[in-house]
Amino acid sequence: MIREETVLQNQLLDPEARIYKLVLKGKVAETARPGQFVHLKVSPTLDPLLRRPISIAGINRQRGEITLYYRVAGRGTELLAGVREKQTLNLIGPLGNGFTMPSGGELLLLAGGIGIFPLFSLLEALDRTKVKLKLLWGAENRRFLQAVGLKTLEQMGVDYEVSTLDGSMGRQGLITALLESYLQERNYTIGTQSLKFPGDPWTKKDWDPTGEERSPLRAVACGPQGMLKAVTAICLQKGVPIEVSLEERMACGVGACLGCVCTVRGADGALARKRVCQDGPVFDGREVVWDEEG
Amino acid sequence: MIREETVLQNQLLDPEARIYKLVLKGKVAETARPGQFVHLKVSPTLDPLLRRPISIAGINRQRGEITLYYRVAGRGTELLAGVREKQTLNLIGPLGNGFTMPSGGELLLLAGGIGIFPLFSLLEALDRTKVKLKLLWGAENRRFLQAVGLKTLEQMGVDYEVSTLDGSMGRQGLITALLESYLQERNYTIGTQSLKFPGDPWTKKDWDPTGEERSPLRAVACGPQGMLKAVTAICLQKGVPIEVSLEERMACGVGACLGCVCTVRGADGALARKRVCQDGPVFDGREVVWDEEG
Amino acid sequence: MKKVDLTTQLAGVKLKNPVITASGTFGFGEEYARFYDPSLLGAITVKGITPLPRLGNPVPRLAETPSGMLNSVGLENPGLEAFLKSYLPKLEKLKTAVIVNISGFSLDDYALMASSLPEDSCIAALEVNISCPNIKQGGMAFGTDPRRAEEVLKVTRKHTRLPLIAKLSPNVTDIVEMAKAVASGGADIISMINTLLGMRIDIKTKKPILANTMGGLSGPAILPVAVRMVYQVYKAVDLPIIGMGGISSWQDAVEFMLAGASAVSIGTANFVNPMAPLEIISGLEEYCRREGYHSIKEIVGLAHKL
Amino acid sequence: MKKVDLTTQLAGVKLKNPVITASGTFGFGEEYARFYDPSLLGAITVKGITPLPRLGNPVPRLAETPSGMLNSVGLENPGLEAFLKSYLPKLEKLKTAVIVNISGFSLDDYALMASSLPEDSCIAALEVNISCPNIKQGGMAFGTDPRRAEEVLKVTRKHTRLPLIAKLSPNVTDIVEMAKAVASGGADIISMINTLLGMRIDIKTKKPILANTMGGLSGPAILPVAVRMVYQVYKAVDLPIIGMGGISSWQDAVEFMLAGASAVSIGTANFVNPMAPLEIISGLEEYCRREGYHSIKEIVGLAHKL
Ligand SMILES: Cc1cc2nc3c(=O)[nH]c(=O)nc-3n(C[C@H](O)[C@H](O)[C@H](O)COP(=O)(O)OP(=O)(O)OC[C@H]3O[C@@H](n4cnc5c(N)ncnc54)[C@H](O)[C@@H]3O)c2cc1C
Ligand SMILES: Cc1cc2nc3c(=O)[nH]c(=O)nc-3n(C[C@H](O)[C@H](O)[C@H](O)COP(=O)(O)OP(=O)(O)OC[C@H]3O[C@@H](n4cnc5c(N)ncnc54)[C@H](O)[C@@H]3O)c2cc1C
Ligand SMILES: Cc1cc2nc3c(=O)[nH]c(=O)nc-3n(C[C@H](O)[C@H](O)[C@H](O)COP(=O)(O)O)c2cc1C
Ligand SMILES: Cc1cc2nc3c(=O)[nH]c(=O)nc-3n(C[C@H](O)[C@H](O)[C@H](O)COP(=O)(O)O)c2cc1C
Ligand code: FES
Ligand code: FES
Repeated sequence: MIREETVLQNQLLDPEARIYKLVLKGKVAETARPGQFVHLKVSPTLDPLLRRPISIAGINRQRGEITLYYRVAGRGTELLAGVREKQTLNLIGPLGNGFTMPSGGELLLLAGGIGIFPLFSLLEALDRTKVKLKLLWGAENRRFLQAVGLKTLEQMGVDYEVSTLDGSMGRQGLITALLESYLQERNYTIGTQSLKFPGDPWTKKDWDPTGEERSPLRAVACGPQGMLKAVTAICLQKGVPIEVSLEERMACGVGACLGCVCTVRGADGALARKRVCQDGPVFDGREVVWDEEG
Repeated sequence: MIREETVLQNQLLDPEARIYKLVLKGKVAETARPGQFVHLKVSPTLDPLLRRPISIAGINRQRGEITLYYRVAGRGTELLAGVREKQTLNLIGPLGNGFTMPSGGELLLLAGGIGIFPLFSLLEALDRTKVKLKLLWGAENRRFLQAVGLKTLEQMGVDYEVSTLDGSMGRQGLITALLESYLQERNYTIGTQSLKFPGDPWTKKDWDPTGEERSPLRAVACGPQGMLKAVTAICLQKGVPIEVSLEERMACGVGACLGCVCTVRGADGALARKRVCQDGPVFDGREVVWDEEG
Repeated sequence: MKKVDLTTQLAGVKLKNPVITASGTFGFGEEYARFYDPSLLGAITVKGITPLPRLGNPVPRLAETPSGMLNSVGLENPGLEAFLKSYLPKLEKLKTAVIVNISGFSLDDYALMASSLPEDSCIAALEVNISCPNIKQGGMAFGTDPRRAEEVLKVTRKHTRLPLIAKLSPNVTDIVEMAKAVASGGADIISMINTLLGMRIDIKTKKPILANTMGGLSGPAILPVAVRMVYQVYKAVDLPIIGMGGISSWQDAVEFMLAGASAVSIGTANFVNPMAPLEIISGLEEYCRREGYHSIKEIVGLAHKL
Repeated sequence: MKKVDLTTQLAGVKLKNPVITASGTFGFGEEYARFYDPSLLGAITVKGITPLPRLGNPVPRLAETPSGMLNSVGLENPGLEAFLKSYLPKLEKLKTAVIVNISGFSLDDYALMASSLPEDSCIAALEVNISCPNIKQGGMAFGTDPRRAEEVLKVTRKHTRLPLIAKLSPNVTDIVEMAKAVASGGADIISMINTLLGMRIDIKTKKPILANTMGGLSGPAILPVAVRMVYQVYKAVDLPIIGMGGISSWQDAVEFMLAGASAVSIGTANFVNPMAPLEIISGLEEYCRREGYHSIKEIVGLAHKL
């Protein structure tokens, strides 16, 4: 689980948003699943002290390679940007639960900004002959979208729509608008009633299109917390099951420190905590309590 | 004074004693004098926090290069050993006073172990057509001597004798024995009386062979504190003026923190402190009080 | 090469080696089992338990600091009942000495927990936490007032025959006074230090980073404060000490033992290097061998003697 | 682009900007003049002065710690007389506000220094050091007992009309109590924090690294403790605060000001990066500009307001 992986590539993709692509060779690829993350040591010294969690955005089992994308956000990612090819990086992983992998039906991917990164690995892994895919992606502007992933999406032949805050590409505005019109256009006879928790206990069936399926459509979302909260509300209200990938500040990454918790409503209706690193980062949208008072 | 210098070479000389040669290109060479040091930042992060003082062992003004030699002693020098060619190192320097440069007479260089390093720059800079040179060097064993500097000494054509603790080269034992027999053999009619401080106030004359010189022989010593104390006692007792290069733990390196002091006896006979970084590292052997009670 | 004797005796508590994992940094012993077998450790200390379950503080609960970190977990724990029912049986299977860290908001809380935790299980000792900086009542207040600290120990003492470890807070003017107080309250062992109270502010939002405003500072940054306190208490109080605070290497562990700790506890370092406790065990052994000691006990307090 | 007003007012003391250099880390103002003109600073604080000259402690006086350092200089200084004769005239020429840090072993010592330091010179204020951990009598003892701290301030107050800065020690259970004590003793300004008491042991020699055994911990490692204390005192006491403790970047300085400091002092960071104070001045200006503040005063204490 603790590994030294070799840096094959550490390349600046977008100088303005300072986004890098990092390709590592090692053992993580053997067992990694989409939605999991690695916990990276960015300095051999005692400062910065803590590891940094980064989602696994690509898994090439044959070549033993994983791909990560990261944005330079502070001191740790700044140091990461200075790492050169052939150096090794110490990491713990793969960690976390990963996305539920559907084997049929339609999957709606909702990405906000750099929330696209973990979704890449899901896109890669899905059997698209069986699962219908649609991606909605909201971001700042065209430059960001182009630098970060449009080409990858096109190469993969993914059906996508985008929205930008400044209107420089796709629809102007937030991804919520994109999502609402998408659901409206499709006029899904999906969930006849809104999904909530408790009283609507989570069952595996929701994700099993071969069973007696209420909704052939399911969603997976990754992005800033405000966006996740909003898209979750919309999806659940329309009866569309949704999984969200959460972020929280982490220390251990393995469930020991209780630093990274989120609040959930248990089956008994009471509030409880789950650990984003160990019980997540992917959670059923119905159980997440976005505001502790809620 | 604060500089980014480019690493031209960072080469392991002795794998057992872990001694490296580091060549830097930049502005320090323009003004550096033998006996001065540079204060190196070994990590871009906040840990290790403090700079590390390393003597300037070679100065090539034409090429703008300085040479340092260092032993891996702990965390800081360990990080230094990992620095690669073409990287830059942040340093402050040149710092300290440096050796007095004689223009005639005979200079006896006394080196203990890695104390040879700062003496290299003195050897290089002296006009050997005017100053007669003799080097005595005490170390652990032959391997160390060969790895660290014998070749350099031979290339320079320096007249030297060595002693080793294990007898694997030169005389077995300490440099003090070497020094005592050297002084005896030469049967110097040098100082007719022993030199001390106060009562024998330091005058520039001691170092000026063109003046009315009591002693044509002077000494310069660098090495561990115990060795410095011992050779100073011998030299002063024989009336040979001696300069010693001291080491002390440093923070600022520029005289501001009072962390690196040594104790001296002032002209008035009272104890006082001097700062090794700013008032030294080179001191008149007569003024240094080796044990504070002394 | 002769084997070095790493066994350690703390009051009545026998440990196979002096390396313990610190409360709140090692979950309930299972989390790090994916890295190594916890039975290799001298002991593990579980997260602080309170009589009732606690959700703890809201997030953000963590902030990084130079060579350290702040946490404001706020004693999130399943509560005494769930601990006994769901966690203790699993701990029993780890085959290692378990120290249960107990926290309370009143003297009655400590009494309840002391009387409820079984004396004939894997529980080797109770660590009486009077130093948690992250809860409003109780917690650190007990740990910064010598009389109240003594009272907590006295009450706890009455309700159990298990060895008692008093865990001291460093947020005091005089650590020796606190150590003497818990000693006279009946502590068998002293563990120190808990976290230093600290805070950070986000310069973008202009608000404290931690939802709870302040939190406990741990990690290498606090090591020199911890070593100093262990040294002071060793000199003044005749109880065995479990030293902790910023230990991340075997060299650090040696430093604590030379200062006077009979055992050491590893906290924040687990997060950075999960293998740290094992590396420290073998480093300690190697140090003793190289320096010619037959037993790890010989190095305890040496810095006072030479 | 409008210029940001960096001028700062601390009680009666006007500074051209809020960046000061900390006592004991900036010599007598000359040492760093090779790097930049000290008149660019808001003020400089000189090394602690005592009535008589002091040799200070033996070496080693320094030990490195994770993101920090220990010092046990022990108030080496030329004494009051030599300060007045040889140092003050040179300070006068630096054309910058000078804060003189005074330390004593008795109330009389403080009285003597307060009455001897001229009120009509470059001296802008006296910083009453009741928090030096490196001397045996006096020093920190004054700074850890609220009544004695109040007395020191009262006595000093009687003997000078210069503004008084009380420098607090962090080695206390309750920093707010100490701040209230010096306020009622007549302090005009509070500066905080001095160093935390710490120690390190050399695992080869098995002895404390510092000849004086313990020393004062400074540098980035202590920043979260310092920010917390500034925040607490700002909330409770109505005096301007000079914040310090581990500041090494403008971001750190902003953090202290948001917590409630009206000015900041740079200590250990000078050793690592001599240009740090100037970089911090321009970083503060740039931050205000970017965030839309016209005066640096607007950010003081913001973390309490939002
Ligand atoms: C499960 C998970 C997956 C992630 N995947 C990615 C990814 O694929 N690409 C990417 O660019 N970023 C990702 N992030 C966010 C990334 O971890 C932070 O941007 C990074 O830790 C910031 O470190 P820093 O030193 O640059 O910033 P600093 O602000 O200097 O960090 C200080 C501390 O705060 C923590 N921190 C700061 N921002 C965040 C944040 N947004 N989330 C969590 N911790 C934070 C850091 O880990 C560190 O402990 C992920 C976060 C989580 C929890
Ligand atoms: C003026 C001067 C010139 C020097 N020149 C050389 C040289 O040319 N080559 C060389 O190999 N070494 C030289 N040294 C010693 C060198 O500075 C130390 O070996 C080095 O700082 C050790 O750092 P570290 O991080 O590896 O060890 P650590 O033990 O991890 O260092 C911890 C702290 O102690 C200090 N420290 C440890 N040992 C010493 C020491 N012997 N002297 C001073 N500070 C120490 C470090 O600077 C640091 O602050 C010189 C020292 C001085 C004062
Ligand atoms: C995330 C976290 C949670 C903690 N929880 C507890 C706790 O519940 N009870 C307790 O006594 N100490 C707790 N501590 C304190 C540690 O046990 C230890 O005393 C402290 O962290 C210093 O050691 P370190 O620097 O090695 O981490 C906690 C520390 C951390 C970092
Ligand atoms: C080497 C050194 C000497 C110091 N001397 C004094 C002093 O004489 N008087 C004083 O009040 N503080 C003294 N201090 C404390 C500093 O002024 C400052 O309060 C402390 O170092 C915290 O700030 P920093 O972390 O930025 O260094 C000294 C600090 C250091 C590192
Ligand atoms: S980061 Fe420690 S529990 Fe999640
Ligand atoms: S290292 Fe600061 S005075 Fe010499």
